[in-house]
Amino acid sequence: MMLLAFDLLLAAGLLGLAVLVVAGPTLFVSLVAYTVFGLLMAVAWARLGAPDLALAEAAIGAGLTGAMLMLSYRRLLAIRPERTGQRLVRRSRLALPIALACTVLSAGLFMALAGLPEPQRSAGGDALAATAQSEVGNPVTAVLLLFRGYDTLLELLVLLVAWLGVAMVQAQARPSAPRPPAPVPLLDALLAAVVPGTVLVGGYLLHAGGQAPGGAFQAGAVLAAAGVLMALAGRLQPRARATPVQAGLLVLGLLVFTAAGLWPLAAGQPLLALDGLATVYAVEAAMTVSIALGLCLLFLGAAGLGSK
Amino acid sequence: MAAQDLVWLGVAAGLVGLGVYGVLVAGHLLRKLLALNLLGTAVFLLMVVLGRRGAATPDPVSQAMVLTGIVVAVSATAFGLALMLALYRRSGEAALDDEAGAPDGDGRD
Amino acid sequence: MAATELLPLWVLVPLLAAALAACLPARRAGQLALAVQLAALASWPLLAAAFADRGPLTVSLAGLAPPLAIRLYLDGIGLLLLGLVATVTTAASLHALATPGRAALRPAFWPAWLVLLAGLHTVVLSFDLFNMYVGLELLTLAAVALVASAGTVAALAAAMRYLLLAMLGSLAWLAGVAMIHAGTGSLDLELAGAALAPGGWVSVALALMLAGLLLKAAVFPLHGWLPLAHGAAPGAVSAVLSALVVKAALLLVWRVQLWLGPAGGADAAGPLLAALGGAAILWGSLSAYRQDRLKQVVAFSTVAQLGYLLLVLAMPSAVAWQGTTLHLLAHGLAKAAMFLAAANLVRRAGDPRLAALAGSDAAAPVSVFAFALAGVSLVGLPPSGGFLAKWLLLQGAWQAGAWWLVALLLAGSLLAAAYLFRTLAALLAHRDGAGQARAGLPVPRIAELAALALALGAIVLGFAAAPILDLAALPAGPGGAP
Amino acid sequence: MSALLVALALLLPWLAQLFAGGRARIAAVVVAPLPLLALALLDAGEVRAPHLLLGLAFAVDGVNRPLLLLAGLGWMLAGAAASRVARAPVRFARFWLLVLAGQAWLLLAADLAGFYGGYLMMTLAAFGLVVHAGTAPAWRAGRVYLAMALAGEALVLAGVLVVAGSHGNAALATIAGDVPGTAGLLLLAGFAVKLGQVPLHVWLPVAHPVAPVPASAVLSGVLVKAGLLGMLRLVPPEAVAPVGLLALGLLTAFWGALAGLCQQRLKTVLAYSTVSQMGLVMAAFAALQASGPVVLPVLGLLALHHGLNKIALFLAAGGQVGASRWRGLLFALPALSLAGLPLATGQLAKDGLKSAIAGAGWETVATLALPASSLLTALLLLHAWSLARADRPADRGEVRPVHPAWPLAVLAGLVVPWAWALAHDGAADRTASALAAGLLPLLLAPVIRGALARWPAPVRPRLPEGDVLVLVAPAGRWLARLLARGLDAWSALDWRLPVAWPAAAILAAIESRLRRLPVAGGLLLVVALLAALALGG
Amino acid sequence: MTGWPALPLLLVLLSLATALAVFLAGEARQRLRTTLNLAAALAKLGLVALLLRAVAAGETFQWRMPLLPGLDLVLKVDSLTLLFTTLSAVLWLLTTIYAIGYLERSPGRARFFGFFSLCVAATMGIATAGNLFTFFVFYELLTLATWPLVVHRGTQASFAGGRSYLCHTLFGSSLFLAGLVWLHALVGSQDFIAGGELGDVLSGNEAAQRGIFVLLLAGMGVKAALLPLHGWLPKAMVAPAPVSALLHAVAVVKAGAFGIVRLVYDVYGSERVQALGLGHWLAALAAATILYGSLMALRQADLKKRLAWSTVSQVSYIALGAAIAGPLATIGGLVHLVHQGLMKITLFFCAGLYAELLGSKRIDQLDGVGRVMPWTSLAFTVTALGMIGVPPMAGFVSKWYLGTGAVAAGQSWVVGVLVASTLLNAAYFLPVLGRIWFRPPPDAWPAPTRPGRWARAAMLLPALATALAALLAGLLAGLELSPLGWVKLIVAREYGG
Repeated sequence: MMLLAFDLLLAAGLLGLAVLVVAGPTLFVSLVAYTVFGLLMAVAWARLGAPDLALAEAAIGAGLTGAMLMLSYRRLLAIRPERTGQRLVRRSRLALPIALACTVLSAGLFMALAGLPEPQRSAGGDALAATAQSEVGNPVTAVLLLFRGYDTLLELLVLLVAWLGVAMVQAQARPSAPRPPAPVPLLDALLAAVVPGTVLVGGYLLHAGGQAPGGAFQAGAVLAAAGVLMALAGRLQPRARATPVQAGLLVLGLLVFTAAGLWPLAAGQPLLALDGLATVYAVEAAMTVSIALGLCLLFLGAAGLGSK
Repeated sequence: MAAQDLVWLGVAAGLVGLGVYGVLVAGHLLRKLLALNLLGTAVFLLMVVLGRRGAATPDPVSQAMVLTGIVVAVSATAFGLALMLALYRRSGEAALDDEAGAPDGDGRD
Repeated sequence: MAATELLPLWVLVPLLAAALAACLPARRAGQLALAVQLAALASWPLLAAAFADRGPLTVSLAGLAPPLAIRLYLDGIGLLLLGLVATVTTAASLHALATPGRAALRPAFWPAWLVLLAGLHTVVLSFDLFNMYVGLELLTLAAVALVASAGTVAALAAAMRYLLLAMLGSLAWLAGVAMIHAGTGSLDLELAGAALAPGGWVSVALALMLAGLLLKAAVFPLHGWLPLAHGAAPGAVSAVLSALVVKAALLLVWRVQLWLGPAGGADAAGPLLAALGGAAILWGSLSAYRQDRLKQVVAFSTVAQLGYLLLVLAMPSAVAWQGTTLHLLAHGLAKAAMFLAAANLVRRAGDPRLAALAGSDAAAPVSVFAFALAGVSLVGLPPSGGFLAKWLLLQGAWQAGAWWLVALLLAGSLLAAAYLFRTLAALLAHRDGAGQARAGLPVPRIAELAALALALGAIVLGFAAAPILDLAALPAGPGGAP
Repeated sequence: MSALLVALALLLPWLAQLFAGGRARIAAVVVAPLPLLALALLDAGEVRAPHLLLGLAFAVDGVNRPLLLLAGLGWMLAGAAASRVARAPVRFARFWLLVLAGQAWLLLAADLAGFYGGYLMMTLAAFGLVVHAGTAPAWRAGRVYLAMALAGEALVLAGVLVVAGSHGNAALATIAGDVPGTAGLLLLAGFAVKLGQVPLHVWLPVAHPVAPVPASAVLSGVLVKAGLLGMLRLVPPEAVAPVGLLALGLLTAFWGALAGLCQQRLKTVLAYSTVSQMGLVMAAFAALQASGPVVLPVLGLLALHHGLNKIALFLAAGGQVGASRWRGLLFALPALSLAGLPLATGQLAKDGLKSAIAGAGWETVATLALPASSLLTALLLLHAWSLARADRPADRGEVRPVHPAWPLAVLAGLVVPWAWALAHDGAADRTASALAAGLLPLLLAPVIRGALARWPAPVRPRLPEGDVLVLVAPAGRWLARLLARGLDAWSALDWRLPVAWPAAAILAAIESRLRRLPVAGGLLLVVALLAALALGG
Repeated sequence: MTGWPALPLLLVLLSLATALAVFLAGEARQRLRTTLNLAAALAKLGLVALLLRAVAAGETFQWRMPLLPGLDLVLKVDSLTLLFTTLSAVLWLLTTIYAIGYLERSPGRARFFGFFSLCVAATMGIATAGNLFTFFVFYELLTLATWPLVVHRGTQASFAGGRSYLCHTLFGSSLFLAGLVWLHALVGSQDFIAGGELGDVLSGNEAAQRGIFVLLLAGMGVKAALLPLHGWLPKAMVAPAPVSALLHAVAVVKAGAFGIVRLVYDVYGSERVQALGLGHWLAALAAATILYGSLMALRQADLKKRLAWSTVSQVSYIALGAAIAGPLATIGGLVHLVHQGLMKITLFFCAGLYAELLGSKRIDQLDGVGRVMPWTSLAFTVTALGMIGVPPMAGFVSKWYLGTGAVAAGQSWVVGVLVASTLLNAAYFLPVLGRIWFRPPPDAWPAPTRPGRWARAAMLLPALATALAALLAGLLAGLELSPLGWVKLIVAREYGG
């Protein structure tokens, strides 16, 4: 009974924040609402019994995305200082009909979802059975790497192409002169404490991913957070053009995963059937590095730090 | 369908509606991107909730899909923001529906 | 055995190339891209041979059985689409490499190009609903990046609009997939199709999926973003976008209609989709006739020609499917040729407006000839692939007794002729003051030859249609499953 | 009759064209008709040329022999006089030879297509002669001539095609037998235009006077007879009742003479005399239709006699008859011959005609009508004589010498018909009484003339040339103008499709809305809804 | 027995190759282009001569290429094909010579001669087409190849002409395609067979046969300038003279007429057409076009426009011949296809000469031209009289056979139409002749030019050649080798006499 009340509370919170995000008085209010929404979402995932998702949501959804949006907002103001106080752009005349259509959509969706039948044999069941035989304990990691590795590989490519897009758009802006980092003792002390901690947490998540919730994505996200902190503090100087080393690290995950996928082909095994825990961990590590660097570069691009 | 599932389905459906509304109606591009993220999260919520109707833990395939979805969402948002900044820098407008923009480039692409 | 195992390579090779290209300087990345595409073009015959003797190919990745594993699937239309992709991208990349311009020199251009290629191959080969989602995402982000590469304000705005709408479409698709997955327990197209039983929720799921795809395929009335994006993008990019990317979404529409259709009642949506297709033909042609910029005319022509690909859903028969397949190929080749030629002409005249393009036949004769040849195929005048496609579609419509389709097909080609010859008249018009120098830049020979090669391909398709149609026997609906 | 001679007859006019430009123009013009004359004198025969056109055939037989003789002589005599044509002589010679070529082909043709070919070529080429003077009346006359000629030719073409429908391009001889009634009527009407029967005669008195002297001579003397040849060859007896033809002939005879009397110009009077003579020829033809080919020699004689004498008269008209007594005589002789002077062929021809008509059963006509027409002819020629005598140069100055062709023509007019009559015994044994009867009109004519002379000049009825034409012409012109205005109005109509292409503005407006995100998104939802309904339904 | 199959293909490819070679040769190399054109024209003439001898001996040539399952591209050479091919080949050679002279200094000649050869290739394709589908393919290619020629000058007027041309032809081709698809759906791919055997295949379905016939006729009618669809022809006169000469007097217009002949004799068969009662309708339509064309020609001030309207009227003779049952009318229609081609091309040559040398385009600018350009005017006069139907010339022969054929078939009203048309022809040609020969020349010509001696010869000789051909075609009609002789052979062999 208690759980139901908690769920209702959580639901109300989520919906309220969503309304605030969409129809908040000013942009800043929407941004803050979105960040809080991210956090609540992490709680929701935990509540729904999906620890991996909770971790990912917390690190990527709430953390990185929230920060990115906030910095983007600040960059907007920096580009055109004279337009800070301007009221929001006039709401479109079609607001009412679209609102109506959206409510119809929600209602229709809800009724459809409610009426969804229960399948006899589901892929999920097979996945759980298959994970039992494989060395990997955590079913999500098993699905991600062993059973549907193809999707994960493509997902890395999505990360790469997002970065390419950012680089494409960023390249057109004039690269800003690299500012020498001003020594801020308090900040240095904070960094000295936090950064090693995050690296440690990242390493643990990577290791635990095999058997328990965690894995490449979550570890990558945490490391990315560390990277972002360093960049914000001015320690890491983002250059407009990624150096070959940076690019190499970025695509490391992709290369290792593909190599691991193609290797069994030589031995006559079917493609992308990663054998043995060692390969899984190797791939996981490479992916973590790529994801971390990728997310970090994306953050810098999105926040417009790299350019004037 | 347990009561909890219905609640969460309701949340998911509501978020979908709000997300779509936000993307379409919000004037400022940043707010549109926010709404897009909302919509993404809503769909992921929908997948997980549908995944766990029977058993306590949602089936791993749904979770894997959502995980991939989250990464895709963050990539798309980052790219969207970068694009918005570039557009704002070049055109001074952070909104799309002005008619001023000439349909295509000045010929020297 | 070897061929089926090599199927995933069609995706992995461009993927690796993209990764490598990201680390290489722009010039080298371009050559790498060209090399990959030429390799694809060279290996296509092997794939065709394998397909010819063993019918549709299926590969289960990671050696597991569906519904858990992801399966790749290649049927007749998929094979031909791969061939088309290889041809068009090779020619387009030759054009981009040859044409000195800001876009192609950007470091991120060629890697994004390769990701686009990988995305296309993913979508064509994919047989798994979620895998299609990731493929569509790849396509969208790569396409948006390439559109933005033009660097102009219009390009950035168009890219932004394209991104937002495409993401909306993808999420609609994902919602539908989630429901199908939850309802049937499987993401595999065939198993999901088998397990589907007509019901209220299925209609909503399929409706969302179809709506998402129609938005990405820019079918009327959701085509608003296409003229902006394809108009603003660099020549080679708009060629690939118009000829291939929008077609990938349509391929998924066919897959949904064919595999989830019979069980899920999706074939009831056939007439609606065909009606939208018909409206697209009329609206696209009329708008194309009214444009005053060359690239806009070609972009709206895409909106119109895509309509033809949906008509088959109202009259599904062997002849109609053959016609649709042939139209897919002919339009791909012709539209790419037209966009490349248009880019050359606009570059040569230095002004995108039709009025300023007078006398182009003296300035860039090969491009005008390529444009005209491509136009001939688009309008469906005899010696071209477009004509045979129109012929087969007419036959299908006649046998299905769908008189409105016959009228629509004939009216469509008349309207297409209207805007083609109006444009040609503008190009051939007598340029007063031909003496003073043109404002534009010289067009490299290779760029013109690339356009001409594709245009000739569209014309030769008119003669070499028989072997191609044998390959594309009825797209393997559920009946054709291995 | 050798094939070579026929070929020569047909081709010589074309060869002569080469010399028309040079000094030997007159020689070429005179020599060109010689083969025709030779053919007329040699024996009959037929030549076939299957490869030419639709299978041409040429023949000389009883029907076209007199006309060949007339043509041969007439063209040579008039050709000689052509040297006197001052204005653009080369062009005149070229058209002259064209008309001759057409006439040669027409006379010799023995197949349907060939006959029509010659007929049409001759008609069109004659236009060149009519408008040769280049003056305004010449152009007007040319237009009238062409209009009437083309109308006639159209009727002939229709008739010929109908006939050919059943026979193909058969020889004229075989066709003469069964020509369908309608075709006969068409052909009759067509040839009647050429033969100048009332009311289709209006072009003749307008066209002939304006042409140069030799041209008028040939037009009146020889070309008019083409109509007769056509009727003889093609018009079957059952086409129109012979008595109807007779009435038409007599009407033309009287009308021609009366109208002639009201004219003031010599050449117009002569033209009207041709019209009236052709009326008599039509009467003879009616007799032939009624009583069969026995009348043929009479027709031949009549044609020959009229042709030669008319040529002589026209040559006289150009020769300033009033200048000397000798010229007066040269004018009087052919005139009297035409009027029917006994012992001259005129009277011979008239008696033949009288007996033929009587033979055909119309005694009253023979006894009453013919003498009256003879009287009128005499009066007309007397009127012509007075006009001719008035034609003397004002001052004594330039009197052109008499052209040798003139006396020769007069001689031919007197001698040749006799020779022809003797050769065809039928017409020779005239009794004395018939001769006396012939003299009567000649005596009466001066008496009546004297009576009429007192009639005051201004009151004397004066008819414009072409009499009926004056009424018809304005109607014709009005009709032409109406057609022209109608056609101009029609072609001025702009047939552009009235479809208003959707204005660019409307399209652009709707298109720009479709681009906006809210609209695009809204439409996405609408499409999703529609799809759901379609699927769910 | 069938001879070497590739011959019909060679006919088409020869001109196609020339077109490509000329395009690639580019604008500068004028001498190469001229030799290419002339060599190709002569080679084609040789090929046609070879074919003539072989087909006369009874051989037939056929080349087949499967395009789609159940649909072949067929090129076949039979006696009817050779009638049209010979005409095109001869006139292509002469027009090329004429065009070389005519366009001596004007720009865009590579483009002109390229599309020119393309048009001839299309015409050859139409002539040798073995079934309706192949016919349609080349029929459309002809539209494509002629449009650039019509708009060659690039001025607004030429584009207006081009637009009208396209509207009509593409509209017609849509109807043609609809009919073809309907026929194909019912009967499948049908080859042209003498006497046509569509009838017994579709015996039951009368309405379908009539519907298909009407649609196909509309498609052909556009290019054959039958009444409601004739509007484009006078407007297309903005094209340069060689284009008007070969295309609008011979290639395009004859393609339509040839199509009607194929449709009536080789697809349906003459008896079937009469049985369906379509013969009368077609005859009435053709007659109406004949009269309407002549009437409109009366009031045209521009010489080429008057000739264009005359073409509209004259081409319907062929349709009239096809519409009337019986061998005689067929002979008349078919032989007029050649005769009208010869005569009309001469008239356009002369019109081009007058316009190019003296700049006199309107009829009232032709006063006294006979004195200044005697030979051209002689050719003009001979052929004008031929058009009216004055005997020794070719026009008379075809009128004769049409008239006699109509009477033999019991439709005497056609004679009335023929006679009326003769009168109208006279009414609009004779005044022109009158001006040429009888009016004094003006003191100054509108735009006199003095092209080189070679150019004048290159323009004058073809005109005289075709005029002479028209005269001889009539005069020596009896010979076997004459057009009439060959047509008699066709009718005897193909349609059972």
